[in-house]
Amino acid sequence: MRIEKHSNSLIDYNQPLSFVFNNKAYKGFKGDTLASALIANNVLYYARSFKYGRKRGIIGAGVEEPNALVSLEIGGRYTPNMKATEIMLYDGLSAVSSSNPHSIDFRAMIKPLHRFMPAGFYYKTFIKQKVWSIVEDRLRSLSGFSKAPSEIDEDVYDHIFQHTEVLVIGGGAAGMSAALEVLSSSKKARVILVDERENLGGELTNEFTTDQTATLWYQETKERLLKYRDEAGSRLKILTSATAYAWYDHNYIEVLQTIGTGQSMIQEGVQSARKVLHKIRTKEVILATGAHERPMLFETNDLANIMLSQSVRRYVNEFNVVAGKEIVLYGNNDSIYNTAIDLRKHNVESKVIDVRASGVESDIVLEARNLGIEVFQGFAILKAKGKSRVTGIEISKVEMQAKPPHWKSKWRVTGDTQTLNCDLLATSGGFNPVVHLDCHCGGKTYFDENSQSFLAQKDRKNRQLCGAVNSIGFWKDAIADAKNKAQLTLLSLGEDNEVNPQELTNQSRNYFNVDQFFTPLEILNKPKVFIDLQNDVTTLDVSLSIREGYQSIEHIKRYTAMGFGTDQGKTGNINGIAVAAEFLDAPMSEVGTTTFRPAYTGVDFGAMAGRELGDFFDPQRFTTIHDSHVNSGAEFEVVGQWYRPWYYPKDGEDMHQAVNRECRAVRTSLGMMDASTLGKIDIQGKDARELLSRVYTNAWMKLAPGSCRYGLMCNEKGMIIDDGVSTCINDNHFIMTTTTGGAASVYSTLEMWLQTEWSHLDVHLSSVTDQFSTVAVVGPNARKLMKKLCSDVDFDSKNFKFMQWRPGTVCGVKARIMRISFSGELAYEINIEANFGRFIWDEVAREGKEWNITPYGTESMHVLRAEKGFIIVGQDTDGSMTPMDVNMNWILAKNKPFSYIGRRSFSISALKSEDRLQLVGLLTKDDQVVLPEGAHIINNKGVSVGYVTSSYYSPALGRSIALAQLKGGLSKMSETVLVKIVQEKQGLKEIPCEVSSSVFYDTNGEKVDGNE
Amino acid sequence: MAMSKNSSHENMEPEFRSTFNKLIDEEGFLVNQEGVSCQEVIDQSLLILRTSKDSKMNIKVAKDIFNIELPGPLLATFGDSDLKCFWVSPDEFWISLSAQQMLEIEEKTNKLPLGISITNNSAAYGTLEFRGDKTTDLLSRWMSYDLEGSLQDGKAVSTTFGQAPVFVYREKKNIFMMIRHSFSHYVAGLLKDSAKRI
Amino acid sequence: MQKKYSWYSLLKAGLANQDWDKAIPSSKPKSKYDVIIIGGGGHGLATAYYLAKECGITNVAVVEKGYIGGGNTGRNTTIIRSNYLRDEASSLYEHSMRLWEGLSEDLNFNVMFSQRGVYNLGHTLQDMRDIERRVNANVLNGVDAVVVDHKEIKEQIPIINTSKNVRYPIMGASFQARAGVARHDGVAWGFARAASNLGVDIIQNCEVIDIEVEEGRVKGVKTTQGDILADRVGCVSAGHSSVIARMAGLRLPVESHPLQAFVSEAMKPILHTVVMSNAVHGYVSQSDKGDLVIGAGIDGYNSYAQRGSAKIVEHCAAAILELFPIFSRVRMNRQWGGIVDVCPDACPVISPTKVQGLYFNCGWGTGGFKATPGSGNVFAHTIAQDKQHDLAVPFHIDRFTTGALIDEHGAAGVAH
Amino acid sequence: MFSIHCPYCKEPRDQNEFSPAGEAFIARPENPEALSDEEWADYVFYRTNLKGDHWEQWVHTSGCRKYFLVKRSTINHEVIEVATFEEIDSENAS
Ligand SMILES: Cc1cc2nc3c(=O)[nH]c(=O)nc-3n(C[C@H](O)[C@H](O)[C@H](O)COP(=O)(O)OP(=O)(O)OC[C@H]3O[C@@H](n4cnc5c(N)ncnc54)[C@H](O)[C@@H]3O)c2cc1C
Ligand SMILES: NC(=O)c1ccc[n+]([C@@H]2O[C@H](COP(=O)([O-])OP(=O)(O)OC[C@H]3O[C@@H](n4cnc5c(N)ncnc54)[C@H](O)[C@@H]3O)[C@@H](O)[C@H]2O)c1
Ligand SMILES: Cc1cc2nc3c(=O)[nH]c(=O)nc-3n(C[C@H](O)[C@H](O)[C@H](O)COP(=O)(O)O)c2cc1C
Ligand SMILES: [Zn+2]
Repeated sequence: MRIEKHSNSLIDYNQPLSFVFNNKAYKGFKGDTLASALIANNVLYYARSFKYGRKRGIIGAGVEEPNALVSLEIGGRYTPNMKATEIMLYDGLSAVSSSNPHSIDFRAMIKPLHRFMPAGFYYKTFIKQKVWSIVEDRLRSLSGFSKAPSEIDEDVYDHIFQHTEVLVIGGGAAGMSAALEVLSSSKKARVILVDERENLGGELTNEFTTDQTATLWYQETKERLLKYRDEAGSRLKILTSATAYAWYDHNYIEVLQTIGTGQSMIQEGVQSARKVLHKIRTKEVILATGAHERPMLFETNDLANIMLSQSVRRYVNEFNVVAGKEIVLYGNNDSIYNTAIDLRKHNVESKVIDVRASGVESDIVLEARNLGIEVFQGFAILKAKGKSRVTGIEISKVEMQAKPPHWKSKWRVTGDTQTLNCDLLATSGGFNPVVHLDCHCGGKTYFDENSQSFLAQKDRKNRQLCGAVNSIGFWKDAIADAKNKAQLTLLSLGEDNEVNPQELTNQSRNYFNVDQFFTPLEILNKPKVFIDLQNDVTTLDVSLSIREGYQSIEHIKRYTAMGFGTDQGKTGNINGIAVAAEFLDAPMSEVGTTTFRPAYTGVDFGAMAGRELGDFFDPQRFTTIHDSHVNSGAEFEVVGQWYRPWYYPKDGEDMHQAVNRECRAVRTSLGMMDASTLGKIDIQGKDARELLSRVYTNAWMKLAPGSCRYGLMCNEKGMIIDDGVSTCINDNHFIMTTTTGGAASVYSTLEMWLQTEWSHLDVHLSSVTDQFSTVAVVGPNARKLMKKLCSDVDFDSKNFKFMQWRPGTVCGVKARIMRISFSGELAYEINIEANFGRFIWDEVAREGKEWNITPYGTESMHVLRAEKGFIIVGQDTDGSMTPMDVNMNWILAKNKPFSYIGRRSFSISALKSEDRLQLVGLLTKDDQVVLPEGAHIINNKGVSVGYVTSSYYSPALGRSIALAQLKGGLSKMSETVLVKIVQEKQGLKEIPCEVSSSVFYDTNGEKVDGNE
Repeated sequence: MAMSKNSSHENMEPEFRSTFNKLIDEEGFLVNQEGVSCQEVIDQSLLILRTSKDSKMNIKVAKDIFNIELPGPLLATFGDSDLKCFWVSPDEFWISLSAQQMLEIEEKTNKLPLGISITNNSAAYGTLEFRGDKTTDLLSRWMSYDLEGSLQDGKAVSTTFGQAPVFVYREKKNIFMMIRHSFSHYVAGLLKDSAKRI
Repeated sequence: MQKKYSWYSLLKAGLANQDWDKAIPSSKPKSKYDVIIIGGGGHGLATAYYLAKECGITNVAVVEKGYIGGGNTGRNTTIIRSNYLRDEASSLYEHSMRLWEGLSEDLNFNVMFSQRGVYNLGHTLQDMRDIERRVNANVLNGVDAVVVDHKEIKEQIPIINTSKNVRYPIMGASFQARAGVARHDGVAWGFARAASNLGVDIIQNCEVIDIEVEEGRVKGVKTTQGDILADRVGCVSAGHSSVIARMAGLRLPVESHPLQAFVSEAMKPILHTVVMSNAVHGYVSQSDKGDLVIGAGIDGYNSYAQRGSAKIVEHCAAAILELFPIFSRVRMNRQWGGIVDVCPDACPVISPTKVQGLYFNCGWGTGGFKATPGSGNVFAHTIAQDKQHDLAVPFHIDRFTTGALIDEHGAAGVAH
Repeated sequence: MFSIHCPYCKEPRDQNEFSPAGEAFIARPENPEALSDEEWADYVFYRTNLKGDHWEQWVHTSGCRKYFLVKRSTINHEVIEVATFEEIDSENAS
């Protein structure tokens, strides 16, 4: 319910908001979280637990909340598994529990069976595979929280790179103070201050109720920070609602900022990002992440309205709400008194039960007593009473038998139990500094006896800790600590600022000064003492795990699922460690923590992906002629990142028909192709030839200027990795072409050799792939067209031979014309500066009409080259084929002085084997049957001896052709082999074929000169 | 640029298409809004100058051909008219110049001493100019480079924009970015998309 | 003998609060064993189990530097399939698959092997050619596999995006119905429990710091818990294989790289099968608990840090959203890394070495979980007979010298 | 994402501008034909794969495109030293 309004609260009563939860309408205010608004409306139950289906209420006020999971909104804004405590209320919000506490739950119905379902239950049951395969799906439907989304996200997410000298994580008293100190002591250092909450201040607002100076300090500090933020040339960025969730190597930290939770981000046609992921590189980190409170253990400690003490305090102070009337505070440190005092100041009564021995009359105890708060010292709660919500407690006197430094506490319950009534119980078992981030990237923790918690490693490079994360409880100390750390930070940045460390007061109101973990076996051995509320892990599960031999804390985690949930054990894990220590009879320091990993709190996949989705998932690279292909209705094939025309269907043609038409055009008259995507590397220097002969298998020393040559490139393993034609411009200048997909890797491999091994060679490489557009003019009539387009080149075949190039002017544009052919026909490739690519393409198309020039795509190109038996690296080879395997011994230079890349491997035994897969042609006996690519060739035992790499219908030959890798294939010419079709509806099918040469068309190469 | 007349195309002016040709609006803008604008710079040619180990010769070549001094790491030097020289790597410099200047020096680039080479890459890149105080806000969505802290006036770096390689430099307050032709569509897409949320 | 797991024993335990035997008894090392296995991951534990069960060698110690199953076994995305391309590999993985199918019963421990099928998606024409080739090879090798087109995929997985208008449209897939996932920790525990039941000592928190070699023969190991003697030592230490090899003066053809995975928060069942894609670099399944278990690619640099870089997981999240756009508002709950030992041909080394009595089982890289029982089985026989098990022969380390590589990049392509 | 100081560009850049290029100091044999198959395999396939301070090659792919050397801990990823090939050569010479 709401309590009386007070000035500390962040609630704006002038802005009422309506919302719906579990199908009921409620009212809240701006400044509420969904949790606080529901508490104001006396909502008790939020969810059911994972394993036993127990009804659960809220326990926390922030990201540590394990219970109150809800599904927010519907449709394209539906979001599963949100914590009610992390959702800032907005008008029209609508949410339902992830697992409805009010519906009938199978898990809760089998309550009598729960005792037979200890940790590890499933490992011991359904052991027969057949049974398991039936049972598993049934069991699956019982698990999980929210339903998965079913619609596409309406929102978008941005990524932003940020750079700073100092990143302050946590904007509580410590973080604010640290940021301010850096800014005021340095003239250069940039600062980014992030906090996951909507407002700066962290837990400091809690102090406002009792400490006027806290209020003043906060207001003044905030103003000064805002001034820094807003000034010209600002060095400060403040990101609120922004969680640092992962710390990666070299001080790279990712921060997820929430702009909108579930409300529409589309306003007036403008869509802002729902979340922004800040990718922050910082020189120094100041960690001021505060601490999380941890609950006390007792029987049925999971009933609704059993909360954390600090959360109850925060609800009162920040949100003006409280979840009960008869309140009991229970714990082992001063935090419970603070809560009681704050409640009292807001006219809410409560009682305090402190396990610590009576007779300790510290200031705060006296203050509480003076305010009329009833205090039980040396008492413990054994059990919470109530069916689903707490209605009372059983308490008893307790004594500690041994004190620190002895690590084992040996608590004993003494005296009789008595019962107290209550409708809200708030506990505090001490505080865990939020060291999570510090451990993501190698930071270690150590166990601190004083605070009974794991603290961050003392010294780490370029990182300081301050405030509560540094186990400092009193706010003024946190501020002083932060200033000191800010100065050390500047020192580490190399700024010569003065360092005047301020003394800390070590005030007694220190929540970190706690007694031993309260883990008497009398309580731990009871059923239903919950450690991990979300996964229903109890003390007995931990005990069983240990008895069965799963004793490392990591095994306990995995055997019981402790800390596996959406809260990642922020409140519960420490109790699990304490309980394990008790059962293992080992100190907590030895038990240790499980590994802290990102994400500190959950990160939407959408936010991780940012805008790198759809068209932006991977660059789409287009040639300068692309628009024309689109206009011609081309279908595209993606090769590497490039979009290449695949075929150009006309008037309802399918691919087959289009390809037949395109191929026929090339073979009988004229075709044109956009070959711009091939990689092109400009190679200059007196050793350019030397480089080529080192990386290609064939000879290059004698290639004359004006000529081109095909080359095959291998890796050191002797396997083919690329091929292409290189052109000799002059003795010191070559242009290499590579395959489209191989361009980048060939370029970097060449650079690698040149820089790491052959730095004495005088060679320079530059990528000129984008510099040139290439239009291939292909077909018997190619020369005729070229003559029409270009008058300053002699195209006579005696003067401009196959595998030569000429400079010329095509349609007024300077060009390099290469006479090379991948189809066996007469062909010219016109290379022009890319800015004229489209122009030349259009001109070629226009002037070629006379010969019915036909644009063709990669599919036809593949057919044409297959007819000629030319390989496609990556299709006919797969990284395990040598030049010998593809019957290209002719391309291996015998007498090169330098042992070219890959050559040595040719002589190792397996590469010389006769039985290797070798590239051959296959001709089906039925010449109209086209073999499926990927089908295997079998021997008479039905065993695979090879497979089909390329297969097409050849319009020129009027039959099908195929290339295949066949074991020992080169010595099997004319033999008959069987290709097996395995996936045929009407049963298996075998296709007889004849092994042939891989050259099917124009075997003597007569076509290459075309028509005169 | 590379044009000469050809008999059968006597009256035809070859059509030059800039890199961002189809992506910019009529005024040449890719982005034009409050706080940030982005415009294509046309008529910029690009030569890649690769140098030898003999630094004296390198200095001389730069002086003789371009009348410019070679810059140190990550810097640019500025020569006559609009000619600029960028450091790209210890043995690589990019020279940005106008088409007119290009014609003027063409002769000289044909006879280079051994160990030095020049490659024309004018058509491979397009240049965008960014103005306005929200420029870094826009660019930092796709660039991990510390534009604010490290890209001072006269500095030039090759880096990435999304997954595209780009070359950026700052001249006074404005940032210039050179983008490979084949990535222009991609880069323009990212810029236009992000600009919606600036 | 340990008490058998059954409904009866469970009932009894529940009623009588009677206790279970230790599934993983803690042991201190003896001074000498017949065989020492270095590495208490799934493969090491399986090796010990089969040594005891099938080779009659029970005087065996498994020495683990941390907790068993804490290496890659405990941090993998648990995809199990046998649809590998090359005959040598597919025989080995299929051998493993057969063992999986009876494993829970064999071990008397439910490892939750769940044959929910695996789709390997194809997005380019070349992907589809490779899929055809692989599926055909599988069928000829007696491994179940089919090629499915995008329509069938959509029918089976209605939430997948088969639109043509995406960067990498789904063109088809290979599907193996017997493939699936298993509970990774359970596999380590099940083997450990069964092995120790047969007399194997499982020694945790015991790091091997040196290997004793005398005149080319292995003598034993030095550990953080003292020296242990044995004439035969099997190294099954995955990401740390090179480190162990170095102790014996050897080098291996492997590199250690980070490989990452992450899980979402638990949701109601939505994805009933396993989907992998090389082209977009991601693979996903939904665990019985309800979280999406997602695997990413490797980082290109060497590392022993058990963590990788953000770019890899972010790209992977994007890849998953390309396939399943509806997961955009689902949140990543936890992300972690393992150290995988990658071989140049994407196939493992199961082999004797130049040091007599020293055997290596390594190089499983990004995909060895599926091989756990098979690998342990053939390695046990290899150690016991000092002669490679037939199925292990092609995986001799000498293949890097002879050139008889078994290139599985196509099938192993993306990490899994 | 690492931050790597490029010894040529002389400033730290984010990892996404670089590509790792394998273990350092694996020289290509002068005369491969003279090697035994074992020696050749050692060069092509075998690696030290050091756990500890590891010398490796990186290339500033989208920066200056230079290959250089990095000594980096493979245990905690800390970069201990970067150097150009010339620097290392001259160090070895002296
Ligand atoms: C993120 C990720 C996802 C994966 N996904 C899949 C998948 O979907 N499918 C699949 O089939 N495979 C997958 N793998 C690969 C698979 O996990 C491994 O191949 C497999 O688990 C290896 O098992 P192992 O027993 O050999 O190694 P591990 O489980 O790593 O065991 C090796 C053990 O050796 C110990 N050790 C190391 N050094 C020493 C020493 N000096 N002394 C003593 N002990 C030592 C280690 O502590 C470790 O426990 C994945 C891997 C990762 C990291
Ligand atoms: N948490 C407690 O209950 C607790 C315990 C001891 C002391 N105190 C009080 O804490 C104050 C000490 O100041 P302090 O600044 O050290 O702690 P603080 O708790 O006031 O502030 C820490 C801030 O960091 C934020 N934060 C934590 N992890 C984050 C992340 N990963 N990303 C972004 N933000 C994150 C928190 O939401 C919080 O706002 C004093 O007021 C003292 O009285 C509180
Ligand atoms: C298949 C699989 C599923 C997992 N599911 C979860 C999960 O639901 N919640 C969780 O916190 N961690 C989950 N983990 C991750 C583990 O918590 C842990 O991060 C991982 O085993 C690596 O260990 P480490 O982080 O301790 O180094 C899962 C791990 C695997 C391999
Ligand atoms: Zn550089």
